[in-house]
Amino acid sequence: MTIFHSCRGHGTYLQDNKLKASVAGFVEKVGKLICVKPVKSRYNGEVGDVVVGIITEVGQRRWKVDTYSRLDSLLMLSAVNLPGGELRRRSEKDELMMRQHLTEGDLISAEVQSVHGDGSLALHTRSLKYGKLIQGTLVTVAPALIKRCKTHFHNLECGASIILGNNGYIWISPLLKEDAENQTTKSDTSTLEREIVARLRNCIMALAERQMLLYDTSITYTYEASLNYQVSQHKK
Amino acid sequence: MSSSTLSEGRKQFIVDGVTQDCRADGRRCIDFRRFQIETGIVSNTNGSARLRQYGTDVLVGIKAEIGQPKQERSNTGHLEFYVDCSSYNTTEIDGHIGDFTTQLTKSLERIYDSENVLDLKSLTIIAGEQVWVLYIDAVVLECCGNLLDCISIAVKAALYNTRIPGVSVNDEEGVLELEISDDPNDEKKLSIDKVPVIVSCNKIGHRYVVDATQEEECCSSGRLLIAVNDRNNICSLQKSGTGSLDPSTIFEMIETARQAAVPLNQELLQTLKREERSNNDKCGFFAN
Amino acid sequence: MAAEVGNPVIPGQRLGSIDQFSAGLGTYVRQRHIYASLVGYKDIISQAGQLPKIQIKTGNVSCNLPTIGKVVTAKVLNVNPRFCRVLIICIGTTPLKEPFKGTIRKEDIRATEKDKVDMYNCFKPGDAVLAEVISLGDPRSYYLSTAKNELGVIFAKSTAGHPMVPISWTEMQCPHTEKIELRKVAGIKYWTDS
Amino acid sequence: MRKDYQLPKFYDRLVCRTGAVSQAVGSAYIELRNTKIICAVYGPREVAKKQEFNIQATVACELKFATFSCRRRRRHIQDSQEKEYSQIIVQALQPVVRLDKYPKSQIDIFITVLQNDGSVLGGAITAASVALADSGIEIFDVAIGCCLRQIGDLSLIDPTYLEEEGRLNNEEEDEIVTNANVTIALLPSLNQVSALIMNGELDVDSTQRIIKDCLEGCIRIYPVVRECLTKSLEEKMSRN
Repeated sequence: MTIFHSCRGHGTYLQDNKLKASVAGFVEKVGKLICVKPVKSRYNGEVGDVVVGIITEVGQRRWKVDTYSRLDSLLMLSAVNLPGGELRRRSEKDELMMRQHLTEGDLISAEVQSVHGDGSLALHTRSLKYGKLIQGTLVTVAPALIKRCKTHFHNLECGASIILGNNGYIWISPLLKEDAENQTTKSDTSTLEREIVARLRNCIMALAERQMLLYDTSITYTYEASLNYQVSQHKK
Repeated sequence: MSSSTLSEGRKQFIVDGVTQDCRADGRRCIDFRRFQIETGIVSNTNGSARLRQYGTDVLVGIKAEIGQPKQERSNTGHLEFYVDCSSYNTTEIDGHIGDFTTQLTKSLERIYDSENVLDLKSLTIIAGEQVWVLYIDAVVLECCGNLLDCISIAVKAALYNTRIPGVSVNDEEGVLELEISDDPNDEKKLSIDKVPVIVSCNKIGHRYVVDATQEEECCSSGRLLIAVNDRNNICSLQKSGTGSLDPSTIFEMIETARQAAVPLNQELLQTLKREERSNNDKCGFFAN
Repeated sequence: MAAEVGNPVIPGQRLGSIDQFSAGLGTYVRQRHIYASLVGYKDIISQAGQLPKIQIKTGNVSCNLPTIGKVVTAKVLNVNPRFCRVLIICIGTTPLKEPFKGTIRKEDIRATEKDKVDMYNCFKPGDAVLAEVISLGDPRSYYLSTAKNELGVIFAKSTAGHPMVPISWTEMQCPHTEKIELRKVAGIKYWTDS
Repeated sequence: MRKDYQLPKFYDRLVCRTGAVSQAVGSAYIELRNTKIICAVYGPREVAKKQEFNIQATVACELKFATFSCRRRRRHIQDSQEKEYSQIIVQALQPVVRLDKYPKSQIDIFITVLQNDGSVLGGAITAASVALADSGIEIFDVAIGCCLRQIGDLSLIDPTYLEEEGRLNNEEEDEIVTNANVTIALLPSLNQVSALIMNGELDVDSTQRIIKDCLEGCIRIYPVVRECLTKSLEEKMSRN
């Protein structure tokens, strides 16, 4: 591909003025920009993406969050709603209370606030729908399989709520009780709800294995298709 | 899976699931996951087997070599085990990979410890001097919990697939000389009807589950490895994990493992026989 | 068969039930009963208004760890503009068999004008410091603070090598060379009653 | 072969003493007929290699056979059997120590087998928990370890090396006799099993019988350990 009328995007490199692909994937041409989008790769986030992350380290006024991207993302203490919901400057006491709020291994849903120079993401959870995830299971799929759509929080009518993180982490949990605004109390899920969550988990894994695009309608159709099998007979 | 430590909320969700007898992937407490097994897929071994379960992938190769017998058991052959899991090095066992390998290797050795598991006497060539030594090596490619069960099943399949060449001993004027014949029809097979299979029960909350996934193993307080052979005898027991078990739970676990092992052993034998008869072309590593 | 008062008990021995006693030092509660968790003598302290407390009197000193709120003595290892590393050598008055690492952050040195603190005028490597544990900190070290008047440097050597005498809560003087060095000195309370 | 096959009424084979290593925080010396084991406990001290923040204490154990302790000389570096024994002892003592009392710290247990004449694992577990009790580290219960060897229908508590490895001398080569070794660590007052190792082929109900016998053995050892600990307490109190 001669160089003079196009410019280089992601996934390509220049060699004796010929543009060559450096990853295996689909070529995307936007105006003069040519880039190659790999099929299976780590998540490189854009501002505004909804992601599900796992806290890996509690540091000085910030948490390190694993979002299946090349570098761990950062969640600043200033980018989090304080437990009481008050809005004030973060004092030193908050710093010491960080571990009470979020510790290693905790799961959070967050939004990408900005992308740093080296590609690592800054997250924020400053809205009521984001925060700590308590009751439910996590499924990891390739980030490319998650279809970008308007909302990534779905309450499926089969009785479970799903968060499709753009970074390939999908959180399935029983329907949030209306009153528990953010679920800190330990609500006991009934067996029926638990079976729905398990069935959903198996459906998503089956879809992901066949490299099918994941969005709420594709998942609901698979769920209905799986209804005539007993949950415990699933392949997984 | 990404991080090794589960958060309290997710552990509680799994423990509640087990008490309601509906686990994270829908299975009941005594359900196994399906696995596929293939034998004879690595050419220059005397016997090999590969076992694939969702998330777990183990390859076992057995090579027979002629060597000196051990001092205390001079007239029988012996087995050497090694489990190599360098390729599966997730975060939770980094750093102390050595201990993990020792633990697996020693657990395997313990099952084959008593003489009447395998007919080791048939492995002797010249009593006291030359015996067959079976090097049994397992390579763990991928693991999603329940590793020892998969390894023990794969080892049993590989032993079934093992062919040991016949050896003729001729001694010209006192010099013993071994001559290994390579025509296939006078090879020896090993009888594996007394070879046990490990069933591990993990104690989660107040109940215990069979064939636990990686997350379930993270929130299990104690684990009992029970080796059961075709004659429903217990060949070895080992409690591992950082919690403690009630004696009554231990007896219950042994009983469940014995019942669970019966269909497991039979199904394994049938698939091995079926595969041996059909000996169609092996799809090997291409089937995903 | 709860053990009577005064006779020796070993860990795991039942001491009493929860509704007659409350659990004290060296005991734990399991299924409404109090059990011993140390080797020692069982003794009961009656408390005004509450249930009498069972505790274990042990022979040797019970091993302790830097816990939040305890005052510790530490030796300064190295100093840098943001924090200084110390080695905790004894907790309260009991020396430790093995030291623990600690860190005093810049904002934990003084209660007043926190940002105008210059670390090099507060501590020098080799000083002995009295500090209070404020958090378990990160995996590498505990977080300490000297933000109270009675906390700070209690022993320092001058560049000439002689132990110095404090003349104010920020200056210490070497008796031989009369050179004044800046330190964050522990308050007068410590000097008078030592 | 030993005459006293059954469980002796009064258990007199185990002798133990605390305070064997002076600079250790807690230490114990155990003699099980001819098996001699010494154990030292250090800690709670700083964790050597720092990974992630650990709100609980970690227990580490290192068991080593002295090179001269067995029939055949052992090498200096830890071989796989010693590593395995160390792991089993860590798993046996982890549920016993009150880990939340000592955050971010490590408790090191060093065990050296001076003379090996059978049932080493059982003796090592008892030695380690006596040393822990002596060290003033809070523990829920004193773990008692006990080995049992089953040959045919004989069950021998705390077998010697000969009995552990050997066979009945009148047993012909090919006659298959059930012989099994089992080692159990019991927490007597919590009535929980914190370590269980068995090898050798047995059917289910004789497995249960063997485990019950071995638990019975642990219960017999408990009073000896209690008496040793109280004696060492009185010595300590009389000293200071």
